[in-house]
Amino acid sequence: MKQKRTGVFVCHCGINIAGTVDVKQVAEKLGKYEGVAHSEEYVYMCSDPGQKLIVDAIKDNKLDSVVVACCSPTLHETTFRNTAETAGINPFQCEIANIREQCSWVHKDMEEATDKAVKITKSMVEKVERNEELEPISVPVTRKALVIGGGIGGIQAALDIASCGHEVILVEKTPSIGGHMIQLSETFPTLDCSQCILTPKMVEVSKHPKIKLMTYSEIQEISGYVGNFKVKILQKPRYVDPVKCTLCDECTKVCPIVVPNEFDLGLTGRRAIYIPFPQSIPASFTLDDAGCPGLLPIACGKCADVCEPEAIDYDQKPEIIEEEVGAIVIATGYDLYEQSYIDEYGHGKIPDVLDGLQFERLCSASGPTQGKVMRPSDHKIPKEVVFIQCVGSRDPELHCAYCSKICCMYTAKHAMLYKHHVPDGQAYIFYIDIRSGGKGYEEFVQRAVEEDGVLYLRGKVSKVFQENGTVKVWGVDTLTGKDIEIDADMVVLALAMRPSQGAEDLAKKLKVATDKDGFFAEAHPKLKPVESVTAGMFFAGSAQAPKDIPETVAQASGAAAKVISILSQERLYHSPMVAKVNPHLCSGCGMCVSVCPYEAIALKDEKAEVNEVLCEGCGTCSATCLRAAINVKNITPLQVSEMINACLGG
Amino acid sequence: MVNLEELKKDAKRILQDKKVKYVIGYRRGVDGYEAIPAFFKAPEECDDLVWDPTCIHNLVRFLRDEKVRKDREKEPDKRPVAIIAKGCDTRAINVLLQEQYISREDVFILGISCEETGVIDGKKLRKKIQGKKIKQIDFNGKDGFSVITEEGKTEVAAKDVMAQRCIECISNYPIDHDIFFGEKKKREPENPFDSLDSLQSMPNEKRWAFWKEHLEKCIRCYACRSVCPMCYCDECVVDTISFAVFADTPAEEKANKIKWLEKSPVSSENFVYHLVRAMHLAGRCIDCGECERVCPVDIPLRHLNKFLEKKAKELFDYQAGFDPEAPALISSFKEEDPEDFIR
Amino acid sequence: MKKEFEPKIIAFLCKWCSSAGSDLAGVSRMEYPSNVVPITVMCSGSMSPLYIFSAFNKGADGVLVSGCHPGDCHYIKGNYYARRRIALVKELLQFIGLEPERFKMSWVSAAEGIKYKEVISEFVEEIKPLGPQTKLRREL
Amino acid sequence: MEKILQKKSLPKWIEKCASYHIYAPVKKDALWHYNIIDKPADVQLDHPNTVISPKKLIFPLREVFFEYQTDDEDKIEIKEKTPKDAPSVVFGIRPCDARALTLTDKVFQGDFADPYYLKRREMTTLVGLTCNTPPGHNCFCLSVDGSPNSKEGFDILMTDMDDRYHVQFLNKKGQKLMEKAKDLFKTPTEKDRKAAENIWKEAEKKIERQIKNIKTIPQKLKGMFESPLWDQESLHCIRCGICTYLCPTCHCFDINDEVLSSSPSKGKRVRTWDTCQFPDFTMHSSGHNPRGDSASRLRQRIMHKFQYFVTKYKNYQCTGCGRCITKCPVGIDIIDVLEKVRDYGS
Repeated sequence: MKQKRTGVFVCHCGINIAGTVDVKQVAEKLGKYEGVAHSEEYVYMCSDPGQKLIVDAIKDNKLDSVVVACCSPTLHETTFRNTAETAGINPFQCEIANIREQCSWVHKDMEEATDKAVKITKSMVEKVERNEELEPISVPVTRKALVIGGGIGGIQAALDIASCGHEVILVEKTPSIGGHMIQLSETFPTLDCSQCILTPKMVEVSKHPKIKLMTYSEIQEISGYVGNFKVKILQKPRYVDPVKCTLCDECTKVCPIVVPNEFDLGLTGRRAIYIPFPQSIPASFTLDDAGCPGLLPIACGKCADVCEPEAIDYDQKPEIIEEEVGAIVIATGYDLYEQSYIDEYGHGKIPDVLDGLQFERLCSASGPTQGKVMRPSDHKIPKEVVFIQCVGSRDPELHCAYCSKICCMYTAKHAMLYKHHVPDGQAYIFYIDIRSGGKGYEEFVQRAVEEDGVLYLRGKVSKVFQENGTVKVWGVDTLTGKDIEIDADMVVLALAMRPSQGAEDLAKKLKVATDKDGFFAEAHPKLKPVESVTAGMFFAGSAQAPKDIPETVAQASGAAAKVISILSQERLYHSPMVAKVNPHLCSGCGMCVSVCPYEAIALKDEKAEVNEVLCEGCGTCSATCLRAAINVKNITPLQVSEMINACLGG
Repeated sequence: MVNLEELKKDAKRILQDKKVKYVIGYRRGVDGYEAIPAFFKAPEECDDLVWDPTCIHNLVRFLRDEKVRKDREKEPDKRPVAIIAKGCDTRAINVLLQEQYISREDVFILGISCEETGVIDGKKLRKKIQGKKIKQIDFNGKDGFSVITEEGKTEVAAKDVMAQRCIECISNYPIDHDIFFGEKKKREPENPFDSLDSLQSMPNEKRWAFWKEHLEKCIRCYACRSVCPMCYCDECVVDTISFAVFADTPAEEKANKIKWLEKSPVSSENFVYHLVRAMHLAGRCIDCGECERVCPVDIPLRHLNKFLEKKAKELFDYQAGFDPEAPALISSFKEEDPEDFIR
Repeated sequence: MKKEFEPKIIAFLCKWCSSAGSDLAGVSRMEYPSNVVPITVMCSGSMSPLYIFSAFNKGADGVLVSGCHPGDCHYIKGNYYARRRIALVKELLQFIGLEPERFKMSWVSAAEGIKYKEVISEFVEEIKPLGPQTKLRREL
Repeated sequence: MEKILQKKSLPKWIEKCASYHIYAPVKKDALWHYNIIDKPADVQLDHPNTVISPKKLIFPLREVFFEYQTDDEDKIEIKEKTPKDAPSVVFGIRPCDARALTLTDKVFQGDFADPYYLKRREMTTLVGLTCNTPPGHNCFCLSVDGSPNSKEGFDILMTDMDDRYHVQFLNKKGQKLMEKAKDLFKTPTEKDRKAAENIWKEAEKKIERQIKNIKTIPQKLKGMFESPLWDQESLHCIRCGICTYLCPTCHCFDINDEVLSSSPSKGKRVRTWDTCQFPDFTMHSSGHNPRGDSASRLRQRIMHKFQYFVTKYKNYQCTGCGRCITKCPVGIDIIDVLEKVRDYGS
């Protein structure tokens, strides 16, 4: 015997449903189904009159539950649950029977489609019959944000969030914020100086009262849920007290150790104790214990001897700092595809074959050559320079399947910058296609060709190798079909962008999904481009996909807005469709505890206990439980067994 | 060779010293040769203790009753229960520990090695001596016994009457114990899944016919369930009513007991019952073979569990009852678990 | 002439991938046989073997369980547990002599409308020649 | 009426009974079951007793009472399912099992006459076989007012005499069966009679087990409801249904509606066997179970057979077939229990 008075409302969706499903028949059949107290059909249930019709029917027929047979629940579940609520019944007493996406749109035969629609709708009547009334679970919000990554994306997001008065923790794994943008010389399409526009923002971050900057730090562990994440951050020892350090630079003079300088991508060297670049934030030296001959003063200790302010402390230890935050922005950026992977271009072993970032450093006023373009091998001014696009990109067989998006533009910029430095030189660009979508981008490329006489060659380079002091480039111009051989002085590779090192590892800690290429996966490609599938975590910049600066900044502000919308609330509401334990049946075996992906279950006096706030309601526990002692509310085994029967036309 | 007198002595001692509540062991049945489960509460009772290859029962099953009894008592006696356990039985104990159904302090294990002979399959023995009335069996001799019937003495080789599961045994001596009896000499099976080969090599329809013929016989006496040390659920899918019913249980919860299958002993329902049971025991069954032994209509139930045991080993390299700390088969996974069956 | 046998099939779809994938198939107006009636569960990890046995017992000619690809589970790892459990169920059903074609598992992501259509169409085609499933079906 | 039937003529006789469904013990693997027979030659009658008693033919494991269906207008249509008018004959029944049916008759004809049981009973002719081939090791029919040659409950009783059968036709129902093949049956000579009587005497000697002074037990039991004996004797009971399901006299049943959903439009009302050994047997909807433990269930089994039934019907509800002893997974032996009851306190 059915206990409830269920109302069934069948939507025509114009002809979207009615075209292949005999909606009248569905409404009729359901009207006769046990437990259904009222059944009718209407052309657009989601329209205002449609919703009003539902409200009235609920009141007139004293309905206590509702099934709307219409489009996918992903579209109008919320709509109709609100409708039900306005009519005074608990929103969780409203279920959607998807007879459009899963029925009318995929079948042609009216009879078959109608029969299936009836089964689907009946199964939802069976489900709703056994739905509990539920209230959303409310959770207090920790009004503090975590931003991971101190590049332009992270910086922008941090500033936007902080400017709304919310506290922000900005975590950067290197000794200074700035990211890749600080390495760039000039930016397309305006050619303004990258550092000149970034450093003010960096300073703003360091000065902002609401931003807690943690450089040389990494995320170690994250637990919790939207509104209430618990984060453990590893503060690596920098052995130099940023407050005491006066940047006098005496230490580097005495440091015996020289290692390649990351900031210049190995074009120059640095000491074990160093400052990444003059405008570093925080403005402090760092002692790289990887390079340092052991932190034993007996072994070396020269830097400490010469340090006037005694800022150096060899005894610093790694520190774990625990923080609680309400939302997280992931802005871990990108790294370049390994040159060494590209066999045909010399495995990155040819000194005068550079990658894009190295070339940026060469052109940069703060670079190793103070902006003079000289080739690394012999400091000769290169007269013939070949730029190669799509190196590693758009190559599903060997390398990355995707397009790295920004290479067309920065290569054009590189060629242009080169011409500005070496007006009498010749720049060649090998390309597959030119993708210059974006404000002022196409004009920029044209300018490179027309004003700076950059020579674009459509085709791929087959081989790059050294021969008597030059770098030989073999390629083919697919437009003329001619083989091309260039004795270049220098070759610049536009290497693919890939997720930054450690992103994969971080994704696991954050329990955020990544796509096939290792970039962070957005919740919806169109409608949720900055959200992750995990509530409360958002993306900014090329951590999610290759982006240029304006896009990154835009997404960062978008992510910030999302974060602010969370932090600006007193409490958050969480789906109450969570697991529920029947203590009488639970034998305390703890299997549910070990399968729960959210550590939402714990054993208390030999019985399982669910933390409703942590539980996402996946039901893995219920399938694992040997004694059926744990079920997810409103999708219980009883409901499923009744739905099975209804679906089989029982 | 297990020294029965030693066993009796130790059993008496632990009872004497009040170290244990009672001893679950074996004594001689009325028929005069088969052992049956027995509970020894007083030291003097231990003179009736027996150990020989007719001690086929998996006594771990009785820890279920002990637990229920204990939960009922207001001030339960916290002392452990001593239990005589063969290799397979100790694996059963490990599974119960793994599932935190009991804790190690609850049991005092008198571990006994099955050594060469394993235990004997009564059906095989009766067949061997053509159903003659057995008066007594002399078990001395590690690879043969002499059976005394009304028509005199017959010598039978141990391997001829050894239970199939002993022939396929991978743990012929206890892996955990408080006191150990006999010798730790491994008896490696030629093929631990021997009895499955013929079935698995059958064509699908033939295998179906095999199972249909057998499962149609099931009368749902639930002896398989009752004898199984792992079947400790308060409430079973096959029960028509809810057992976890208490003063505070709302009427609808009682009414909402799901009827996954009917009580009727008809083919379809019997299949569902035995399928559910097999899945329920996946990664838990330790092949004590009790379900098959007790089945009054000789359904080869062991094959079902044995098959899943084999698959667990093949697909997931999992074996039940060897490590009480390990995660259970179905509450764990490996990223490289096979998925070639998935579209 | 006698009408061709139309199998009754139940598809258990996880909410986040496979059900969304079937929605996409709908949005893209892909046509496939109507024999399959979907039941949306939260996660393939919530699939109790009982649901599968019960579906056959209540008269299903075929049962499909579909979830997110490994690594893409909305609940991080539910589908890994499902994969293990379902593997055993599949083996067991075959062992007792049910036609292996009648029970299937698939990974269908929210982006794989086409795959959903293919899986369903193939499944129906595979089951048709087998005729009605009577081995586990309860007589009523 | 006594007759002699040559063994080789048995199949001929059975052939003549074609208008009946023929049942007889058939060997499957190691066990014997009463099955329907299509080839008369399959009736061998050289069997020890079957694992499940022939009660299953009269009181089947599953009996559909009726089927029902509701239409859209909630009209309910009910189809009665009383057993068909098809006569059947069962060969080879052992005296203990036939006596058992006379006991279950008392129950099913009692306060309420059970149409399903009685119809089957009426349609079935029981052809017995005395136990002169060695009986089971656990047979004790003599102790419970039975005998290996008992005629009780039979329509026909046969005795194996090597190349011939001594056949007694005990009533009309039985004679009807003889009519089918009159000429196969010869009148026994005095020698035959002597031989038969001799066999019967010998058969009684072959019964190995017995319970002395069983008569005292019903009275004794009256005072033993609270006895600790039940605890002792049931400690190792695993609470399966074997003893009662294999018992030819146990007759408890459960009635369920077989439906596909909890709000069904159609279903069947079905009777299945049930047993006092199952936890749900006396479970109350409150959750209280007056027979919650093994002790009370063993007590119920013994009390019912040797106290309540005796009080009500003047018989033990046990015919000494020994199945419960032979098949008990843990060697609980009803004779042993009864002797302990008998000697309790003395």
